[in-house]
Amino acid sequence: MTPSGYFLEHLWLIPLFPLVTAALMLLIGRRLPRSAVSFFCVGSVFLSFVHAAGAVFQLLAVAPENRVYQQILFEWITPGAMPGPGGLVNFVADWGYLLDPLSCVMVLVVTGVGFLIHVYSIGYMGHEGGYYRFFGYMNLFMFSMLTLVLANNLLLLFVGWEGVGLCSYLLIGFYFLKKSAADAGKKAFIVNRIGDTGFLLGIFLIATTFGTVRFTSQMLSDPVAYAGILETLRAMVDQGRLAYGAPILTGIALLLFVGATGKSAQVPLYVWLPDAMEGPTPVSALIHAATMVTAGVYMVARMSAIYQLAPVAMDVVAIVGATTAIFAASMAVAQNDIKKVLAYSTISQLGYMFLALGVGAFSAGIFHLMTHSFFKALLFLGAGSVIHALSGEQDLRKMGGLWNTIPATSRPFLIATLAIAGIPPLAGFFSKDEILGHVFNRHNESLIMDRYLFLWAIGVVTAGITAFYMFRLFFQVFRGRSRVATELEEHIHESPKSMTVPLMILAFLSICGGWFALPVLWGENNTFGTFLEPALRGVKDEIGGVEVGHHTLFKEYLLMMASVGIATLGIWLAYRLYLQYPKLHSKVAAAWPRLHNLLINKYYVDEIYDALFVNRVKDLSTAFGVVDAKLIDGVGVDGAGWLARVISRISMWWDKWVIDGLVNLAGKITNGLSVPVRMFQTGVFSSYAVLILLGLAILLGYYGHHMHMIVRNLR
Amino acid sequence: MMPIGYYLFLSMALFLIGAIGVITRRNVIVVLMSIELILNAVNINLVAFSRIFGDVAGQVFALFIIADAAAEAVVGLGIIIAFFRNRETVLEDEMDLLKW
Amino acid sequence: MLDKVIFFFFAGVAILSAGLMVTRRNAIHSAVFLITTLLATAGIFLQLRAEFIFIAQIILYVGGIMVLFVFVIMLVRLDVALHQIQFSRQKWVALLVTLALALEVGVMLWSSRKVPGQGFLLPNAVPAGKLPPNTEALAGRLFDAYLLPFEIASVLLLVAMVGAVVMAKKRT
Amino acid sequence: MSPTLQAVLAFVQTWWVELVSGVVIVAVVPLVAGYIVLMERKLMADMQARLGPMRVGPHGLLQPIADAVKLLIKEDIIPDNADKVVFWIAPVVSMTAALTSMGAIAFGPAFQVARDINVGLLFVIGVSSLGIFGIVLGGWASNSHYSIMGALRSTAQLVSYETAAGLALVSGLLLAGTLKIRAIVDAQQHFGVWFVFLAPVAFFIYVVASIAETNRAPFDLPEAESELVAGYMTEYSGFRWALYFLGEYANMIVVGAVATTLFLGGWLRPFPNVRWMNWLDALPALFTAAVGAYCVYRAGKQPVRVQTWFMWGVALACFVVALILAVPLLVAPLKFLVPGLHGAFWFLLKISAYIYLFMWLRFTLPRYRFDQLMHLGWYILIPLAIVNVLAVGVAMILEMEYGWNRWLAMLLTTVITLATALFLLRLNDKRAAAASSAAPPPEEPSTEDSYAG
Amino acid sequence: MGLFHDHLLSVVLFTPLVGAMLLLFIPRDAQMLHRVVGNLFGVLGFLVSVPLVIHFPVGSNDYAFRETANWIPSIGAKYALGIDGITLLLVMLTTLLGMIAITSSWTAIHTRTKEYYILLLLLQTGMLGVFMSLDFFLFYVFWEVMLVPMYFLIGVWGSERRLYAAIKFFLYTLAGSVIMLLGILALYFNAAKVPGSVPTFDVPALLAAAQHFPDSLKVWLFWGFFFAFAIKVPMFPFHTWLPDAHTEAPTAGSVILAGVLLKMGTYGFLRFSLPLLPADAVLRAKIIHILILLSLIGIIYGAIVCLMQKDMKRLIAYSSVSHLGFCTLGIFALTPQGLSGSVLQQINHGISTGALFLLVGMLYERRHTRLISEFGGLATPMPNFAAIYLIITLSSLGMPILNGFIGEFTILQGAFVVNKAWAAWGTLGIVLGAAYLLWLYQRVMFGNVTHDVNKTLPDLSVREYAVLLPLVALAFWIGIYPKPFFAYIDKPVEKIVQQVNPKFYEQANRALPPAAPVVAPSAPASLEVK
Repeated sequence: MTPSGYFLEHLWLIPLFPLVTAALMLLIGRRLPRSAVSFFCVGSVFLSFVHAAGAVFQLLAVAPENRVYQQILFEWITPGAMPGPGGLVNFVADWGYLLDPLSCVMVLVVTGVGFLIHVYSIGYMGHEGGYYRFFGYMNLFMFSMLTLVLANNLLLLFVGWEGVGLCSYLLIGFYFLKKSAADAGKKAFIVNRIGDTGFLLGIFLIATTFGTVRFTSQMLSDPVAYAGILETLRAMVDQGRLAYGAPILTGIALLLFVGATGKSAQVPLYVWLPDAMEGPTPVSALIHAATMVTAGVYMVARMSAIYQLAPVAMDVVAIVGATTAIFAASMAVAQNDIKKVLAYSTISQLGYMFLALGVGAFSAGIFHLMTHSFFKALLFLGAGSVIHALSGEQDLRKMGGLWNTIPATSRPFLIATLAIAGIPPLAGFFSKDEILGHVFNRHNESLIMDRYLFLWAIGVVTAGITAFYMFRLFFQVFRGRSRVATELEEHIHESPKSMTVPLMILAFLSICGGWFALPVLWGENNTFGTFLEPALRGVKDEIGGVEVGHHTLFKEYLLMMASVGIATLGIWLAYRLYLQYPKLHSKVAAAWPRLHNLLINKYYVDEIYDALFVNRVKDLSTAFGVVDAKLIDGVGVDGAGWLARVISRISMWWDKWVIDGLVNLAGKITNGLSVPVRMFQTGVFSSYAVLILLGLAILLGYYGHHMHMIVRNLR
Repeated sequence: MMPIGYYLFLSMALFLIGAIGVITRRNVIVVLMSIELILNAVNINLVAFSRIFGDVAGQVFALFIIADAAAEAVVGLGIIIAFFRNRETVLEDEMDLLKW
Repeated sequence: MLDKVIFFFFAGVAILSAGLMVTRRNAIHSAVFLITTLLATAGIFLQLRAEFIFIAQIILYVGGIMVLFVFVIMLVRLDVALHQIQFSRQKWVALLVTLALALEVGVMLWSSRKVPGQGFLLPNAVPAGKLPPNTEALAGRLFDAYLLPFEIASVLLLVAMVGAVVMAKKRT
Repeated sequence: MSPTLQAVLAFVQTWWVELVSGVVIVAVVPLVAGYIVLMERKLMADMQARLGPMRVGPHGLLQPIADAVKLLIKEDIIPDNADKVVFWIAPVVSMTAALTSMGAIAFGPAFQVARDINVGLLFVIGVSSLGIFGIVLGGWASNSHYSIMGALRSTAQLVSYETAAGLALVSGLLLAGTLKIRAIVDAQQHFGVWFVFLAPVAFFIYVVASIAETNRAPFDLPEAESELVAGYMTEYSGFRWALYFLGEYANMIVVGAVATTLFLGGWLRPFPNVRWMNWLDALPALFTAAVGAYCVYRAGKQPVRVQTWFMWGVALACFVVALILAVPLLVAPLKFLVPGLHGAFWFLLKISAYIYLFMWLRFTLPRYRFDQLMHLGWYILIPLAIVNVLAVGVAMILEMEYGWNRWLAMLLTTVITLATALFLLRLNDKRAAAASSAAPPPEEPSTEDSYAG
Repeated sequence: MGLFHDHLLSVVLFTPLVGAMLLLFIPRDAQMLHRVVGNLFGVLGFLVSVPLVIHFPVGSNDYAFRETANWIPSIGAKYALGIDGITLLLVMLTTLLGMIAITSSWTAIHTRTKEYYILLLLLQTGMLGVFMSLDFFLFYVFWEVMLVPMYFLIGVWGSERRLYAAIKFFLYTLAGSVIMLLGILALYFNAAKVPGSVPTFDVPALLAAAQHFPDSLKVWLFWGFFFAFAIKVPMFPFHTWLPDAHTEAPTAGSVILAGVLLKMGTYGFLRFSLPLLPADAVLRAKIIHILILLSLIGIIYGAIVCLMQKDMKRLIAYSSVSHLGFCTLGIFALTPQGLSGSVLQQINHGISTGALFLLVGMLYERRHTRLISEFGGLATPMPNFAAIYLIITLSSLGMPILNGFIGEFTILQGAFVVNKAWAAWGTLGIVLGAAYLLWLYQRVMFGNVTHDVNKTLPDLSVREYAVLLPLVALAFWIGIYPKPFFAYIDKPVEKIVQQVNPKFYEQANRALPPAAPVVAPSAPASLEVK
């Protein structure tokens, strides 16, 4: 039985709703009242959500094996023939949508969280200028993101990929009057572009290797005509043309991962995300926490079949993920901007996800993606609410003691903080624990120390740091003595309902979101993993498959205790440093001034990048400009001119003395000869007439004897 | 019907008289008139032959010649007026701008 | 008979006044005699049954071109010219050349007459009474076979007109 | 009989009508011209509410003869510095040209000298235009500034307006499709309408141009007495002057005849094809008879007996003419004379009307300035005439190729041309306004300028 | 109708010329009339070209709408016109941009309007002639015809350094075209040497004849043509005329220059240079490598130089160097995708860069300066302008669902197939493209309004909308549904590749297992249920 139904057949409506309203906003939005803007934009996202949910339910109605729905709207890019795996193929990238378990998760997260954030934005942006523009961009983002997650081929995914990048650019630069905002937008776009080149090259490599960019040909009327990557890969593996660890697959996987590092802010391309906090807070929540930044994770998961065949790439993913996780977490410790802390936390959590992907625990990665989107969105929205309450103040050092002042914000915020710290039974605990468990399970127990153990250790340490800085944040904002500037103190107010209700819903999700995938040892089936399994299954189970299930109950508990313990340790440390002895943390900082400086300055990465790349490119630009002006124009063009002038001077000399001399000589000779001839040239025309007549007379005299012949021929 | 020789002789006479006028007279206007005379002599020939051959083509060309003569006279006289205005003379041996 | 009388009359007038035209000192007189010559030639055209050319000669040559000549002669006051030498220095050379030319042409004409069977009279000319109406015939030919030359001639006239205007215009 | 005599006789037998007509033209036209002058003076007097010449003959009817006698016996003055030959020849040229051109005019179907000349109308125009030489040569030969000025003006004027007149005629000729005088009139009979109604603009242009061509007021610049004494005729007196004078009036007759032939239906009576208007055939006889009767009526009122007799004589002559016109109508065997006689009557009547128009205009309109005259000719009449020719051509194509109604087509022509005329006039006004705003108009326009153009 | 149909190309070709002729007769001071007539014929020029699209036989292998008439029979020069899918697109681009360029000049030009419109129309005829002619002689004539009006447009209506720019432009291009003339003559005489051949300038015939030339000759011919086209494109070391010419030209001139004139070079490469590549594989590979190297240098170099520009037009001009580098990269990849992408990218570049120049021109009209530092924060007074500018910027930097992406993607894919490194270097251009264009956008549009003058700048007028919106619409069309455009290009490109790089198809065909589906290793049934 194949999936069908209204919602599936109208899958294309899901991205279309926001697109229509986005176009509406950007064309005539300025003339619409705010209420209409809110109605249209939030309504369209809601419609998308309803359609998405409907589609998911209709997909769930069929057997797990058949849970794929794919529709091709039209052929999009048809540039002609290219060599494919089996000869010449006509390369076609279509505009089509694919709904399988993986995209189900994504589409629900995107539309659901997106809807909540939209609702939140009504309140948050209520007093900002450019309301229509904000919602227009947001809806455009929704369209792009939905295109990304629903795309049935890599190229369309790339459309969404670039689209979300664009919207990110626009939304980061929403306060375009601020230079820092505009700069941050530009930085985000360009850094993303760097990743995109890798992605694009990966697409090329996929296209040339498989002759197609379509993910799968499942559920298409003619799977032969519409080849899919998955099927082709499987066929090629079957034929022995590609093997486990084939260099080309590694290449593809690495190139795609470059794209993922850009979009998902991994080392070394994470630098744009902290800056991106210049955008309005809902944007940070939606784009830079819940959805867009997870696109890289989604994409890697989507291409899991290839990654599973590329162990080197997997390792790279895992290592990069782990590095990012601890690196970003360490930077979060020293930040004083509430949003920056959250931004680094996001990077760190994304690192977690990649760690999961890198060890082959794709479903765990996606699971963490989902839970993270709940609690991180909640954190951002809560932070937004705090900022809103403090009339725009973002510095942690100027907050404190808000626990009871804004209860509707602070309670959910605590839940989210607990969730991200990994305290059971909140969502973060389950997802993080699953990841750590998978990492640990890859550990070859015959070795004392192998890379997986090391990665696991990093993960655990990161979990501790995470708990520490999150509670540092929490304590500094909500507990302790108020450090709020006095003139702001009296203006502190709870946010409107439109902002707090989404917080509560998200808090609920942060609590319960993890229960989809209760650990096996609790006697539960991993529902989430099972659901995703068909979509993430590799082409061959036996090769590169993830060895799951070697854990014992004991080990499982041990691991859990370890992670919970270290989280508790982090919380305790934060409590000590920031709540119990508020002066202590500065002493600690003073004790290690270098480390502190390093952390405060984010390891000087931006500066290093500036010095290494940005300024070099600028120098190069200046140099090339000089090359153009001096070398090509100066030496080449002007040189040619100069050469021409020199030659002309030489030839002038030659002309003057040699050629002209000869000419003059000839002229003088002619002049001399002309003296007798000149006699006839009187300048008086009658003398010429005489000559003409004379000539006539001579001619007639000469030919006269023919005259009778001429006359005879008169008839 | 007159034999054509008469016309040819007449034409020749007018032509030669015109030619004499062109080459001997000093007054440019008279020279121009002499040229007109020459053209006229040609016309006589054309019309006479046209009559002999019973073909109006000759007359067509005579007509063209008349038009041409008109054009020539107009331009010539224009030049003379311009010249007279500048030089106060119409004597052709004072018009030696051709010799440079 | 009548033809002959008419021809000789007009031919005589033409040659005589042509000679006078060339020799008169006064340009106006020359013009008058040229007019006479042209009118006489027009008579010859009429005698040749070329009525249209006849009237064209009168209207264009006499009524148009010659008026122009007279006009110009009057404009350029030639009182001074009257007292100058009217013939150029080369007149004897010129006469000699012309006479030589006349002699040659005469000899040729005369000699060609002596070719047996090739008199001056071409016997197959259409008698005067049976000629088609001259104007119509001419027009038919002009606007049919010679349309392009006709148009070119009109352009020529236009150019001449513009040229004359430009040249004779006072520079302001 | 000698062959020469025989030939002469044969010649006379063949060509007697032409000879007679020629003789009549040469003999009668001067007389007629004299009487035209008389008529002019009388009309002028009438319009100025006075009597005019009354002394010589009854109502001054013999005045022309007296004038002629006076001129003939007057002293013939030739200025000292004049070019005698040219001075002598110029008036003759003027007169000759006018009279010769009359040779091709058909005064009625019967009376014509150059009967089947192929280029009829062109001949008339061409030869009459030779009269200009008389003027210009006379002006030059007089060796007087006034004369030469007048001659130059006259030349410029004639050359300019000949173009307009010629183009106007072309419009009519397009309709007629022939140059032959008779054929033109026949064409109008065939059409059943005078061409003046089909091409009114052309007729108007021709009227204006012909006035200018005959050097008559309001275009009598060459002989404007206030400016140039008498123009080219300043130095002339006596008989030579008379010749000029005759030439001028003969020219009037010629242009009148041309206009009549081409535009006013020639010798056709009004409505020539309309049968119920046939009573008009009787009109000539009745008209002359009426004139005779009037003379009889006036005879009794003459103060002097001689004049009474004279009046009676005139009346008698009128009656004779009336009889001559009437008899062929009534007597069947003489019927063949009708077209000729009646045609001549109508033709002369129309010419008279035309000349009357000239006079009327002369008495009514003030004289033009020379640059205005040139302006009118070159900037308005010639463009208008060109447009008219084109429009008539288009109209004829519309009629012949597309079967349009002739009247409609011609109406279109007229409208187009009139629109053009309006446009030209507006343009003219604009230019004049621009000129006047740019620089104040010169008090006395230098005449030299106008010649050069 | 018959006449119109049979001579469709001539009609399209000479409609602007008729307009120019008509303008000749309009008095000098009737400026409004010049504008009206100029615009009328600009629009008419586009309208008469629309039937080309309607009647074009898509998928035909030969030239369509052919017209042939003897011109100079003694040397075999003919008046031969014809277009294929590639030229159809270029012709349509020309007529469209011609119309837009003329319309955009309504308020921009106040001096010598008559000559201005005459030259623009003449230029359009020249450009169309270059694209349409199927006769080398005619081609060369139009090639030169094109040069002169542009020279005057820059030299008369340009900005401060116009004379320098005009002369530079003229000399550069003339130098190239003279070498090309030598090439044409060499081609002509060498083809005429073949016994039994009739001397002809016919393009297909000569190029077919050239296939039998010895390689040494072909190399010479290739380089001969190369210079003309490389200068026109312009490829890397010959590009310095472009910034000057673009910067100094009036807006319409820049639009035409960027939109169409540069395409002459790429078109020339496609049509004339490729068939002249030598047959010997090693030699050919050498040449191709040089050209690809130059293209890549052009891409990166142009993009990097953009970063330091202070003048908006200059920046866009250098971006043209970069974009045209993509076009040449696609061409010399010698794969169907590379060529298709290159053609499409030419169209795209015409649209986006043309629109960019229009936008800058509109700013210039308002402020009479092009310095980036003179602007800033324009998004506040001119929101609509900023929005369209953004769309065009995005189209230029290759944002998907806008046109630039399709072209760049296809080109890079075509290059990738041949050599992965080429595409890798090419993608660097995309990154830099985003950098300089967004930086420009930021400096011009974002931030506070830094100059008080800019606070009151009027937003787009209706006419300016009318000028820009067709281009925006086209950008979206090509970005979202480029299939019709590919359909026009497919066949001609296939023809070219088969002629130039037959190995591409041979190889592929050999690799194809006989009578087997391209990809069907396992049964479909097993694919569905797993």
